Parts: sequence; C-alpha cells; structure tokens
Amino acid sequence: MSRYTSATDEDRARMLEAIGAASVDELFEDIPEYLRLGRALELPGGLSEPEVYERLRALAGRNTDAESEVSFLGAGMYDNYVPAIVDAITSRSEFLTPYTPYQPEISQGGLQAMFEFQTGMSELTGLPVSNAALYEGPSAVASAAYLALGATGRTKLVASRGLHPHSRESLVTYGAGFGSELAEVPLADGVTDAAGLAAAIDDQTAAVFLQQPNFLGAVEDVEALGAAAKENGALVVVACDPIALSVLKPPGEAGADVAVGEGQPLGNRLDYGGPSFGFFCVTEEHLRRMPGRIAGETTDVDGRRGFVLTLQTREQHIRREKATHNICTAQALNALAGIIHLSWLGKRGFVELGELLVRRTAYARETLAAIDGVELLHDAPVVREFALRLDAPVERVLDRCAAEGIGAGYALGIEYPEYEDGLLVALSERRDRADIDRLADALGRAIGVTRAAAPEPVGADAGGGRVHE
Amino acid sequence: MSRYTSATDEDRARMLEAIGAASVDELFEDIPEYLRLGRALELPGGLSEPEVYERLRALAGRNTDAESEVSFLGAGMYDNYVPAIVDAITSRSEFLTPYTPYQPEISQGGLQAMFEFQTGMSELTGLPVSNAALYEGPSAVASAAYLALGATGRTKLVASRGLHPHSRESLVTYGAGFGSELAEVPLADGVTDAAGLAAAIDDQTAAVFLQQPNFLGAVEDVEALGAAAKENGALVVVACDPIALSVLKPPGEAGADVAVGEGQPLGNRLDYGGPSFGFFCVTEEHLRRMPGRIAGETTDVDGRRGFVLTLQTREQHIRREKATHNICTAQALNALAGIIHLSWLGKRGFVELGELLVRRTAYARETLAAIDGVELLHDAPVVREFALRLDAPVERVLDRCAAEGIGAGYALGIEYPEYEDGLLVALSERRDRADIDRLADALGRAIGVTRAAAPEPVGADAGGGRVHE
Amino acid sequence: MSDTARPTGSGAADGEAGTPMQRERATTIFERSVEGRRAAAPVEADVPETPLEDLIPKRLLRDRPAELPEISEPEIVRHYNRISRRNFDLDTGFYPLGSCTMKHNPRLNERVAALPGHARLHPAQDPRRAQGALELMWLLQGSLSEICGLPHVSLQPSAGSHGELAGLLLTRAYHADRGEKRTRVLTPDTAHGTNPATVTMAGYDVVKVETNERGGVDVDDLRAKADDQVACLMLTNPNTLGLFDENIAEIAEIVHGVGGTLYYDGANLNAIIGHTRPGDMGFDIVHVNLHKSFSQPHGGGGPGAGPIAVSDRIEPFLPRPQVVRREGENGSEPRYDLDHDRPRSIGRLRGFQGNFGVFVRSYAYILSLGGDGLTEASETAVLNANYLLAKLREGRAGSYAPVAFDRRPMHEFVLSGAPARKLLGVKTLDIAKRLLDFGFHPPTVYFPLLVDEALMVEPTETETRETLDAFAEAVDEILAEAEQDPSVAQNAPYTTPVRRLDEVAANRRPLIRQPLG
Amino acid sequence: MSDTARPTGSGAADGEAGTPMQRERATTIFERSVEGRRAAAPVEADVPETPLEDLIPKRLLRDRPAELPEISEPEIVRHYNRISRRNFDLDTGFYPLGSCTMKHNPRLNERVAALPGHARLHPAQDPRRAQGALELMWLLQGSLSEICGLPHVSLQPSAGSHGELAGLLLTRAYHADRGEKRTRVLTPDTAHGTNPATVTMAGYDVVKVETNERGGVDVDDLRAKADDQVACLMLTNPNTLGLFDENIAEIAEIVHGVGGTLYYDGANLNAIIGHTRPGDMGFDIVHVNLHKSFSQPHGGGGPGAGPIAVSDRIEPFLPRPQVVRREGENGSEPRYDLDHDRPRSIGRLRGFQGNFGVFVRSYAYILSLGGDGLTEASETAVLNANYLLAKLREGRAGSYAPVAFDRRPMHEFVLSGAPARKLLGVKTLDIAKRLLDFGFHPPTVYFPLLVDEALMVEPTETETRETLDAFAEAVDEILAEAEQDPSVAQNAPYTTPVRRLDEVAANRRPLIRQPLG
Ligand SMILES: Cc1ncc(COP(=O)(O)O)c(C=O)c1O
Ligand SMILES: Cc1ncc(COP(=O)(O)O)c(C=O)c1O
Repeated sequence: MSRYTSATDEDRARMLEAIGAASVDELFEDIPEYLRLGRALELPGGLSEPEVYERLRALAGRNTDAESEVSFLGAGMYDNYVPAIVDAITSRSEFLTPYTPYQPEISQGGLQAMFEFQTGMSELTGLPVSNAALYEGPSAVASAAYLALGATGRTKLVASRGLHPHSRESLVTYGAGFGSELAEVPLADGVTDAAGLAAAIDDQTAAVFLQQPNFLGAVEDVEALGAAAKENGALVVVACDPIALSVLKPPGEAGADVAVGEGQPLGNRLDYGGPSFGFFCVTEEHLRRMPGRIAGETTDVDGRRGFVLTLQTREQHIRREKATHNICTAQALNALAGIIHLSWLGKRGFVELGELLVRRTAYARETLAAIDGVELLHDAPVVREFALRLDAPVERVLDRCAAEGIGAGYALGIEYPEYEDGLLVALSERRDRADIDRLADALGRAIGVTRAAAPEPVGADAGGGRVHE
Repeated sequence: MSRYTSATDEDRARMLEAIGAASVDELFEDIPEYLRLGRALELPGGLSEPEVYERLRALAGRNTDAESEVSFLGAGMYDNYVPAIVDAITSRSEFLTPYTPYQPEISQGGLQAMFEFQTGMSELTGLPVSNAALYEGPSAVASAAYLALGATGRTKLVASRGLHPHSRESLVTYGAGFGSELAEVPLADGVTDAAGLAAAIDDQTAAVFLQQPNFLGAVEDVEALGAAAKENGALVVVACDPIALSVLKPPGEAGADVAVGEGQPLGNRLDYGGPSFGFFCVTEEHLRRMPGRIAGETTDVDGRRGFVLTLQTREQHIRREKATHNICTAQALNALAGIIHLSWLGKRGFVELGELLVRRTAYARETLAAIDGVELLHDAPVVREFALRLDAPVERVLDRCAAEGIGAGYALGIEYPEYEDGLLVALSERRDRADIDRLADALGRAIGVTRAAAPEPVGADAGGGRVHE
Repeated sequence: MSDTARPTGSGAADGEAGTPMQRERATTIFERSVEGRRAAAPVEADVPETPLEDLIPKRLLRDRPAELPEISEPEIVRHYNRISRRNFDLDTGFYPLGSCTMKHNPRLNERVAALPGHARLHPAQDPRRAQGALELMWLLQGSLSEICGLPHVSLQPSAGSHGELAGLLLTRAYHADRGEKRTRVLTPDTAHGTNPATVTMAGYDVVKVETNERGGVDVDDLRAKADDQVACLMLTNPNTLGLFDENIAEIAEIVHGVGGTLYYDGANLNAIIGHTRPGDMGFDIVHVNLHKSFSQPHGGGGPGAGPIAVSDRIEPFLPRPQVVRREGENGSEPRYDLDHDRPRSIGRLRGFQGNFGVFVRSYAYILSLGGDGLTEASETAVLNANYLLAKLREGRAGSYAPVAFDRRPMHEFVLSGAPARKLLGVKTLDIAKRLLDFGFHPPTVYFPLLVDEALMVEPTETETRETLDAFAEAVDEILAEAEQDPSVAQNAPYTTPVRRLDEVAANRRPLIRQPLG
Repeated sequence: MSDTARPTGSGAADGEAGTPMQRERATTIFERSVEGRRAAAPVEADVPETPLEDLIPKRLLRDRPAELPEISEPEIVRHYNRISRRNFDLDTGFYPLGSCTMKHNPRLNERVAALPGHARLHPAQDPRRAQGALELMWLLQGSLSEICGLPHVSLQPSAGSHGELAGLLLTRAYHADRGEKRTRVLTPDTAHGTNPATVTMAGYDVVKVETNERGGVDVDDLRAKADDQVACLMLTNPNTLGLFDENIAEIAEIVHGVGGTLYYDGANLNAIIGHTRPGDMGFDIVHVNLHKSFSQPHGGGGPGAGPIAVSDRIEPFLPRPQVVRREGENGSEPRYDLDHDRPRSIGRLRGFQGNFGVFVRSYAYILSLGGDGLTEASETAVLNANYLLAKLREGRAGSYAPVAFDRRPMHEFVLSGAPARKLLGVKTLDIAKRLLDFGFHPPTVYFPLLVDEALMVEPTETETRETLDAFAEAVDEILAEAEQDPSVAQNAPYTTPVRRLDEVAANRRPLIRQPLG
C-alpha cells in the first residue's frame, strides 16, 4: 500500500477479480513494452511524516525570512501582516480542497466569495468589472496586453520604465506569441517622462502601461499621462499596488481602461513569490473580452438567490481556440484570502493602513536621507516605497546590514543599470518607527565602514543574516 | 467600540433606549460607588494584531524549544510527533469552539469523538471503563486516590518512589483535603522495591500507586508488585505513559484496578506543560465512582443512533456535594487530538512506534553508557527513557551541551537528591540514530571538559542554547 | 451514502432550517476499520532490529496489539470532518449559554500559541532557557492581579473547579497555620455545582445559605450560619442570576468576622472587569476562568485554565512552583525563575507549570484589548444582556418566561419558564430544544436550581444587535407556535443530526465504549 | 435565522440527505456591513500625523474611501464559516471529477509550506540568503525530471495552461533560432480546451486531428496534416478518454519528421508515474500539474503550478531565471543560484520564481511517497478506475451509460449517457445533478466533446473500495429511479444549498459585483 491509499492485498485481489484481470500489471498492458521504464524511479523519499517534516524544516531553516530579519524588501511583494482569520478560513477544507466551481449547486461558498472579491476589487480600482483573479501580477499585465490587442486590432505596446521589470519582461515574452512590439518610455525625476510617453504613442498603439506607484515607489499622475493614449485610441493599463489604492485615486477615476496588479499584499504571505493572485478590472466596454472566471448572481428554480460562473463563452472550456484567454486553474484561494483581508481591514481600517504607510514612509525617507552617504534618488511623492542613492557599493552595504539582522532593501542595480547605486526601501505596517531607526543606524554604519574599507571581494558565502534552523 | 464587538454609537443609543436606561453607566449602578474602581486598569495593550503578534513572537523567541535544539528531555512529557491532521481537525471551529456538549442533539460530533476516545483508552489500558479525560497526569493520579478512598473507606495511600514526583506531590496536596496519608516506597535497582512495598501495605491501605515505566524509565512488574495490594484489599493504581502501552502489557491485564496517566504524548504538543489531558480507566466495578464526563451510546426518538453524556448523576452539576469529583471543564479538545493520533498510527503503526522507541532507546543507552565518565544508573528494562550517572556536575554538562544545540536530558538531582549525578534521557521517534550519536559526542566532550576544568561558578545567564528570535 | 431513499421534492428538504448539519447514521472510526489499512508510515528503523523479547522480558509485554482502527489518512480526515458537522459551534451561530461566556475566540491567539517557541517548549526546560515563557507567565500574573485587585497570582489550576479546590486547600492551610481546624464551607443556593462538589473534595461540609428576595445572599441567614467552624464562603458576584450583590461589603465583614476566608468564583468576571474588583470587594481568593472571560476556546469541554489571585495573608500557601522575577544587578536584564522553595505551600495541584498554551492565548487577548478594551467589553456584555432582556420582555416571553428576579441584570439574566409550563404545557427544555431548529444554541437550562424552569441567558459582548433581535424573535415565535400547538415544541428538535435522545436507556445500560473483536 | 417557517415534522427534514449544507438565503459580506463597525484595530501611529495632502498632491488622492464592509471580526468569521458549508469538498466526500485528479491533500504539506522560512521568505531575498528555497526548487526540478524522463525543468509556469503557453513559446523560439517560422499547431479533437486556447494565444492556428476507433490519434489523419508549417503537436497520453495511445512512438516520429515539437499535456500524468515517461515516448516538452498528480489542494480554483520539463534541444530557451547549482570548490558545500544570464531564453512568464508554496507542498508529497510510492499510487489509480468501471457496468450504467470506447482505461474513463437520454429522457447533466442528492460530486460532464453526453470519471488512488461501490450503487439507483420516473433526475438536485440556477439570465444581464451605496 502506498501513502494515502486504502487498497489492501485483499482489496486488490477482489478488485482484480471484478475487473477480470490477473494482475495490476495487466492494466498497464496498453503501454508498449519498449516504452516501459523497467526500473524504479530514482527519487529520494518514501519517508515517514516526521522525517519529511524534518527535511523540509531544515531547508526552510537555511533561508533568511521576514520573521528572522527586519526586512525592508519590496519591489513588488510586501511583508504585510496576514490576519490570523485568513489562515483560519482558507484552511477550512470547504475552501481548501474543492475544484473550480463547475457544479454551482454545491459550490455556492466559493462562488459567493468570488462575487464578493470582484466587488472588493472593483471598489479598489474604481472600475465596474472584475474577474475572480488571474495567476499573479506580471502575467496579468501581459493578459491586459492581450485584451488590448484584441480590442484595438493594433500591435504596438508602450510601457513606462516605471513598470515592474518582471511585467515588462512578461510583455516581451508573451508578445512573441501575440505578435506585439514593446516600446519603453524612460523615467524622469522618478516618474514616467510625459513628453517621452506622448512621443512614443501613435495610432498603432494598442495600449500604454503604467504602474501606480511605479517601481521606484513614485506616485504617477495617471490621468495626465493617460491623455495622450486616449487621444490616440489606445487603452490605458495601470498596474497597481492594491494597498496603495486605499489612499490613491482609483485608476478607474483617473481614466484607466484596465487596472491589474499583484494581489499578494492582500491577505497572502510572501511564499518566496507565490502563490498569490493577479487582479484584473476593466470598464463595462471590455466585459466580454475579460480573461478568467467571473462569478455572477442569479436565482435557482425556486427563486433562491445563487451564484454561477458566468459569461463562460469567453472561456477555453467552451470557446476553445476562440477563447479570450487560455487560463483554467487560477488562484481562487488566494483571492479569497484577499477579500477576507479587505473585509477585516474594512472601510475605515483600509484607509488608516494606507495613511499609516504614507506617514511612516515619509518618516523613513527623511530619516534615511539624512544619513551621510545617502541621498534621495527622486523626490516624487510616494506611498510605501522609495528609492535612495548610496555612496557605497550597494551589495556590500546590504551584506553588512544583513549581518546585523536587517534586510535593508532591494538593490536597484539588479534591474536598472542606470541606478547601480540605487536602493529601494519598502515598508509594511509591520515595520514601525523603531525598526526604521534601527535600519538608519545599520545603514549609516554599513556605509561608513564600506566607504572606509579597501574594496573587498564578496565571496560566495558572504551570506550573513540570521538564519533559523 | 472594543475589540471583537459590534456596538456602534448608534447601536448603543438604540439599545439603551430599548432598555430604558440613560447611559451604560446606569447599568452598573448596583455596584456601590465605594467599590467602583474609579480609574483605568493599568494594563499593557490595546494593540493591533500585528503588534500583538510581534510581542508574543519576541517572547517565544527567548525560549529554547524542541524545534531549535535536539532535545532529549522527557520526565513526563515527550516530544512525540503530532501529525498534521491533528491540527487540521482540532482547529476546525466545529471542534474548537463549542462548549461541553450539554445539548446532545447538536453536539454529536464531540460526543462521538469522546466515545471513540474512551474506546481507544480502554484498548490501551486493558480496562473496560474510560472517561472522556481529566486535566492531565498528576491530578488524574490524585483523582484516582479520591476514587480509592471512597471505594475502600480507608485512608492510607502507598506510592512507589518511581511515581512521578509531581504525582506524588499532588497526592500530598489533594490528600490534605481528602484526609489521606501517603507512604513512599523506595526504588531498588531502578524499580520499586517489592519487599518494601509489601511491608508498607496494611488493611488500612486504600491504594498503591505505581508508574509504568517509572520515573527512571524502568519497566515495573505491575503484576508482581500488585499482589500484596490485592491481598490487603487495596486498589492498584498504575500511572502509565500511553505510548509505552503500545508494547507493554496493559495494566488491566496485570491486575490494575485503575490506570491513569498523562495523555500529552498522544497528539498533544509540549506547550511548556499544557494543555494536554489525563486519562482515567477502571474496572467495571468502579464505573459509578468515575470522575469526569463519560459519553454513552443510545438512540433518539426516531431510532437513530446517537451519543449522550451519561451517568451524569456522578457529576457536580447534578449531584453537587455528593458528586464523585468536582471537575467541570476538562480537556475535550486534547482528548480528541489523542484519538486522532491513535487512529492515524493505527493498530500496526502504534506497535511499530513502540518497537522503534524500544530499539532506539536500547541503542542510545548502550552508546551513551560507553562514554568515559558515564554509567547506567540502573539496568532494568526500559521503553523510551533511561537514567545515567555522570562523573561530572550534571548542570554544567547540560549547559555545555545546550551551547551545542543539544538538550541532553533532565537532571535527576532536581527531584531526587539521591541521584545528584543522575541524568534522565528520553527519546521520541523524532530523535534518530544520528541525533543520538550527536548527543553522545556532545556529552562525551562536555564531560571531558567539565572534569578537566577547575570548578567554575555558573552565572545566572549561562543560558546557552540556540534561541530563535 | 445512506440506506434510505433521498428526498425528491423540493419541499421535502426545506432549506431554511437553522442547523444544516450532517445527518447520516453515526459510524465510529472503529467501525470504519478494515484489516491491513493504515495511515502513518513507519519511521525508518536505523538501529538493530533486536527482537523485543531480548530487550524487555516477554511477561511484561503485550500479547496482542491494542485494537486501534486500521484506516487510511484520507478516510480519517473525512470521518472527523463529517462528524465535526454534527456539532453546533460558536463560529456558526449565537451561543447564549449562561455562565459560560461564549465570546468570540480570536484566531490570533491560536496563531501565537502555535509558535514553536511556545508549542514545542519542553516543560522541564531549564528556566534559564525558557525566559520568554516565564516572562509571559509573569506578565499574565500581573495582569490578572490588576484585574482582580489582589496582589498574588498562581496560574497552576487547570480550570475553574481546580481553582476552587486550590482555594479551599489554601483556606485549610491558612487556618492550619494559625492552629485552627474548621469544618464547614458556606455556599449560596445559587452556587454552581462545582462549588459544593469542591467543598466535599476538600474535606469540608457544605452549608447552604439562602437567597433573599433581590436574588442576593440572605444576610440574616448568613449571619446565623457564620460561626467559628466556617472556613470559607464561596460566592459568585454577580451571581448566577446575573445580579450584583450590593451587600458584598457586609457579607465580607461577616465572614471575616468569624475568621473565614471569602472565595470568589470568577465565572462571571466578564461582567465587571475594569468596573470593580473582587479584591476591593473583600475577597481573599479568586479564580479566573481563562476559557470564559479571556477568550480561550472551549474546545467542546476544555481545555481551560483557572488561575487564582490571592491576598497577602494567603500568599505563603500558594501552590508550588511560583514564577518569580529577579531584578537584574547593575542594570542587567531581569531574570525569571520557578521558585520551588516555598515551605508553607500547599504543594502541587498538577504537573509542571499549568496550561501554558492557554496562558499564551489569554495574554494575547489582554494585550489586544488593553485595560480600556477589557472595560468596554464588560460594558458591552452588560449592555447586550440588558438589551436582550428588554427585547424578550417586549414579546411573549414577557408573560410566559419572565425574568426570575425583577432587577437590572449584569452580563446575564435568568428567566423562569414556569408560566409557559403552566399555561402552555411547554417546558424550558422544550423551548431549548425548539431553539435548535431555529439555528440557535439554547441558553443554560434548569440552573440556577432555585429558579423554577430556569433559562439562563448570557449573550456576551461579541454579538451584534441584529443577532440579539433575531434570538428574541425566535423565542417569541416559539411561544406563539406553542400557543397554537404545544406539541411542536414538545417534540422538537426536528432538523438536528439526531432528535431527542434516550438518556435513561443510556444510563441504565451504559454502552461507553465500542465493543471490538 | 431565516424568514420562513421551520420544519416541524421529522419527515419534513429527512436527515439522510447526502449534502447537509447551509441553506440560508445568501447574504454577502457587503450586505452585512453596518456603518461604524470594524474588525482590525489600527496600528499605533508612531510618526507625525502629517495631513496626507502635505505628502501626496490632493489630485492624486482618493476623494472617498473604497466601500469595503464595516463588520466585526466575529461576524466575518461566521460569514465565511457559514458560506463554507455551502461548498462540497474533497474532505467530505467522493469527488471523481475526470481530468482533475482529486486525490487526498495531505495536511503535512500545508504544515511545511507554512514554516516561516518558506512562508515569509521574500522573493527578492538575495539568493545567498535563500539557499534552502533554491535547493528545494532544485530538488523538485530533479524529481520532476526523473519522473518525466526529460533532463531540464523550469518551475515558473503557474498552472497547466501557463505551462502550455510556455511550451508553445519555447517551440516558437526553437524554430526561430533555426530560422524557421511555422504557423500551425495540431491538437486532437479530444484535447482539453486550454490546448486550442493556448495555440491562439501563442499566435498559431489550430488544426484538429481526428480520433481513431480505439480512441487514439488517427495516425493517417495526422500524417496528412503534418507538414513543414506544423510547429507542434499537443497531446495528452493517456488522453482525456483515459486511454493510452499505443501508437505514440509512430506519432512522435511523424511530428519530429516534419520538424515539429511534441508537447505533452501532463494533466493525466497520475496514470503512468513510474511506468512510462513522456520523455521516453518522444515528447520534447511536458507540463506537470502539481495541483493534480502532486497533491496541491485545488483551493476552489487554484492555486496550482505547471512546471515544464524539456529536452536538451529546448533547454536554451527555457524561461528566465533558472535555478542552478554550483558545485562547491575544494569540498565546500554546493551553492544554489538564480541564473538570469540566459541569452536565448523566452524570458519571464510571470514575476519572481513561480508558485513556490506549491513547490514546497509537492516536494513534501514526493518525499513522502518516494519513487515506489508514486509508482504504486499510479497503479492504484488505474486499479480504482478499472474497478469502478467494472462495477458500473454490472449495473444499469452498462446499458444506459456504456463506456465510450470499449477498452481497458487507465486512471479514468468516459461513459456516454446517450442511451440514457434516448431511452429514459435523462441527460448526463440530470444524472450529475441527481448525484448531488446522493452526496457525491459528479464526474466531469460533456467533455471530451467527441463523446455524446460524456461522463468522465476519475476516482484517484486515495479512495476506498467501499466508496467506489457506493458510487456505482448510486448511479444504478439513479438510473433505476429514472426508469420509473425520469422527472426525478430531470429536476434534481433537491437537497443542495440552491437548486438548478438560471445561467442564461446570469449571462444575459450580468450582475457581477454588489451594487453599493
Ligand atoms: C458559576 C460557575 N462556577 C464554576 C464553574 C466551573 O468552572 P470550570 O468549568 O472552569 O471548572 C462554572 C463553569 O461552568 C461556572 O459557570
Ligand atoms: C487535460 C487537461 N489539460 C490541461 C488542463 C489545464 O490545466 P490547468 O487548469 O492547470 O491550467 C486541464 C485542467 O483541467 C486538463 O484537464
């Protein structure tokens, strides 16, 4: 008997008899002999539960996570606090284990949650139509391109350099299939260069891609930037941090046709990058081009209120090659976590969270910028993330901070050669003033020491950081 | 509005109106003015969820737990692996949040689980009657004394010195109320001195208390030891490690009238000592003297099978001062964890676990005894715990091992002055051969160094050990 | 997968029932066992497989394995998942079980209790390596001390009744220390069953004190019974009628006057936190049910914890060990320790340090609410109770189930269903059972004993006004129904996993374990 | 707390229904909102409370807050708890949804995924400080490589369909690298909808290949359609009929012969693990649905993950970054890293490293079963499917819903309900809906498209023989019922939270969010 199965020798014998087969092997006889593996798989394992736990714990112990260091990493995913009720609810087998709700009569819980999620995301983005979530952020951006290409019949895409590098790269990757081209517009003073953007758009432009706040943390003037796109009949697509939408003007009110984004900060843990969810909202106009599942309200034969997957003729399982997207399994559980988190924060709490982040970020920005060897990379308004320039090798500084138990941020040079000296610092409500002060201390010390020291080679195991075991 | 409440200002106003009160304060007017606190409570807090989490995490981080060191601590509680399904099931609100099942029609889940638990404990102990659990081990021992005193009308209790010190102390504490006296019988070669025991028993002895395996890990010959009690009409009470009952003769088959014990190793985490559960099993004869809840099977008006709390006339809420015990809230959830764990181990798995422990313990005992400066404290047969004598100050040795990330065991001198040099080493299935070898290395080194060093004072902060933060 | 026909008309399973629970025929986990199946995989044997008989003499070993279930993991999960749906729970609906304080159980508390530094901390760990746990206990002690108005706290007792026992053993030790031996303990007739049961276990005789017409202690009766044989008076205040005894100062004087101790049963503490304190009322010993006022989930009958707070004169006798804080020298950090060296202590009531996991949850709760939050929680609890009573009174309950003592209650109140029984032939039990069909957990019934057909209602602070309204309406509807046809309630419930059960048969021929093999 | 009368006769709510679910009228969380209520307490403001407009220009700020619910925490918990009971789930009952591999979801996997070292690891953490995560990914890659028989793995795709897209983009890159541009992709008519949808998204045209009388690819048709414009053939093997295509070697030869790639849709991998491998069959690219064969819970529609395994010639084009292992020098530990320097890569398909949490669960699953366990799991999956088919055949399904292709299936099989429709007037949909009343999740219906009234049944290996028997009996009973009175099935279900829903109305006037304020 294998793990999690029930068939005993006696079961097997009785079942084979009912089947009319002499052996289990006989059931595999359609596989030609020459294709049989003919040996055992060479895999580790067959371990008991405590042993598996121990192995995985040991691996986990070799990571420096946000529980074991004071982390200011952001760059698209954030260490927001996931309320305990999110875990309690999403771990209920009733939500954890069902498939996509193909049988609505026995899937009302999941379908209603999708409907609620759609309502919540629609409120955040200021757009009337939301789906029940896509995989995650950057692929949702690429999916917005697919919609725009279809809607406009055009082939050109224009993206701000403030759009997350992963999103820009996804636009290129998917673009190979879509047959689209991507032009990039540079940043000026931290925000998208308005003139450059206007110049890049023409009547073959299907869509313009902005990010709010952009990768450097700066708040963009979506309305102003979008004007040129509107004039040229191109769609305005805005990728947003949903937490920032607690205080920022909703993209739908700033003229966006599509608002997408990485949903992780809503109720989802970091998980080294996934699973989370991508949200996707549009104007009424694009309803029937939407990718992914959409739950809709209806009634049953007895007049009872109920929910179903609706507008399924958009989808692959009905429309096949004519579908608006190929997505099937999405991220329903993660979206559920999102709407639970939003409900828990509530109307007031969500705003309070946004305001706290803006204020602490202002404090952090000011405090860090006052350090000798640190200056602001831009002074555009920010919500919860901002960029600095360091007068010392960034990676070396980060290593020193890590050795003090502080994840000081993200080295911008990894994705932006023009900001080789750049450091991106992000906050969540879990980082308080004392943490910021600790960061300031550590950063100041690290810069001082690094500037003083002769250039030292960074070895492969200058891992630093506290690692729990 | 306070945390977790719903009453808004408007709610309050409307509710007060319905009540006919002018203010909430008016509702408290029965409390005489001079008894009013008249100031705010001086308590920390009013913190948000992430802040509370952070405070508690910081406190937890200052403990050296069995996740952060390789622990060989036992002495009554054991680091057995709690299967993941135990958490998954016991955290379901349907099990986690109800009260004691006073309304059986809507408490069948909990009642059936109790019935299953009783069946499981009855199988383990070999006694036909089990209750649905008491608080924990030592207080269950004291409760056995109460039963024995009532059943025999006698006042003397005799306990082996192999009975857990906490159990012996509880017998004394409760005994002040019961009006009983306790005599103690020493150990000889690690086990209860049979002659001493026989000598201590007379016709005023209500019960004899043994532990299986005893505090030093040694397997007692319950049958032989119990004979003298039987002859004198005293009850034989055996406190057992339930895991050891996977391989040892069930106390019920060895003549015990009552089998009790600490249930923690069955499905309950260490939790610095609780909550866990105490089990309590007896012969038919004592059914109506049982303490605590008992679930029984019956049928409803439609003939459907169902479960109820039964024999309630034993209990305080019915019988008041004539009750067999005062217990009310017990440890139902912990007992549920116990029966889930037992079902998961299953008939074969439970025996395999016991056998593994016996064998690994034999290996560990042999390996450690081979170290220079270590010898066996006794050579009686053992299941999962054994006692050594060290030729070096035990506390100093433990500190050194802790500094290497090893919890080498329990210093017997804490409770047994006669074993000032004693170390009690316990295993669970989570400690494998490699861990044992690591312990052997560390112990050998620690003894060597400690013997060599001049006596050094152990300061208050020689905490050592890895602590995760 | 049942053995009877399924409903086929939509009317046959009207969906609006309040308790949509699992209604299959019960099957136990033992009955699901099939020989040869298993869930757990064995841990790898990495040491010699010596025959067991070579390590332990055969006569000390089992001849046959315990008959545990043989079943795969998925089937265990399904089994318990399914039977879990045969339970009503607080996270599904209103649970106004009087005296039980069924308030919201925050999941944050579960999260912090599960941190490995708490959950996997061995109770015999050297205190120097358990500083966080000891500090947490010390902080909780301090919080409970402030709330109770008494300077010393022991966290050891495992539940309220355990705390009561501790209290009487402390009383005995206190008197013994003064060379006195007393024989009686007074309890009012409204007392919870654990009070008299504890008295007996602690070796005292129970003497009942009468209740006066305002629902409080009959002070004259108390005075008459208070003599030098009285060791203690055990009291709940507000009492189990939900009424605050205004004479508490006088009562304390009488008991102290004869040299007795005053014990506070803290089950109703949720009514008064931040408003008044047992210590200030004159109590010597208090137990606190952390599973009531401090949000530890009830778990279907535990775990809980019943810490006690005591006055200076009781302190020397507190259970052993005590958590102590030793101030650091020369500005170093304070250290926490377990103090066993307490020569006058009554000793241990249990193993190790108590239900630590419960302490973590309750301390997290206290940190979440803070002093003001706790005070407001009590206010809202009292507001909710008074509002619910007002709402019930507006309806038929006003005449069929009036409040037992016509005073403003605190956090709970007790109705008497005597008129309903008399006028409608419907007993309190019937009302309770019919409430199940409406999706409510019923109030506590037939307690306190002195109220005829008692219904004891405690809504707690975490319920909404709408829920209270709905409950009041349900009670009204049930009584309206009973006016038309009392048999509806008399035969209720109808929609539950099982209907009324034959408890008499269960008692007469107890079947308390699965017969196997 | 409903607004209609409650059942009062025991018959009125016959308890033996299979799906004892919550049947209240649906109320959304937004409808439960009451102005001024809240759950979360604000985090303490520890920095100056500068007006927001001083930090961000007013025109970039919101004028009004998002209309999120105002509701207390206990009420949120109750809301989701109650609606959760309106879902059928795998932990409650049998879920033989064909093509979806609804096998047991071990809770161990959830436990290890939740360890802070995994759950709170930031994806932008320096690889030197994420060695455990990278090693885990590297180990999982190795395991999938061994299982698929292909040397290289990318874990990046987020689900099967994402893997498919990756596969076609890889194909495009591969051909482009060789200076070729091809326009067509072949898919059999049994293909899952994601296959053709992916083809379009990847910029190709779909060409359908016929199915032969044994349910496999019509090799002649394939040969006729395979030309130098064909970029790829996408295949599932066993296919969606649950049948293994014995001609796979020939098929591979044909496709490779015209220079196309062969893509393996791994949805049915659970049938063959340890018996045969896609790589050995000649496939170039394989996706693996970790949420099917490797026990990631489905979550009501995700998350999943769709890693791909590829041959050497495809490897240069794999998505970026790749996890690599660099052997340590002079005996030091190996180091793991993310390799971005892949000039011919198709680039990123998404952010960061993929659905890492899913990787943890699946790797834990692989470690639990090991090679032998996985092989046996596939055997048992196939055994269970064959047994269930045999059982169904013994009953009325044998005549009313015979198997579509009369061959021994692998892990799943497809029945055709055409005779039932013709002879009884009962459609596959009706049978499916009626199964709900028996407490079973129905099989997949109306897929694959080429089978008339298809019922696609996949029991998986984690079900017991008794469950399979009960399901076969239920189908038989439903057909027996239909012989008597087809309207019973035609109007089913009856016992579910809602009955058949008006999907047409939902499509015609889409109400897809709560109208607010
Ligand atoms: C008034 C009163 N006193 C004492 C107790 C006993 O408390 P515990 O159940 O914690 O032992 C209860 C519990 O129901 C109670 O309501
Ligand atoms: C045969 C087949 N192919 C592809 C897919 C798509 O996989 P996913 O849902 O992971 O995108 C499925 C899933 O239902 C499937 O059954």
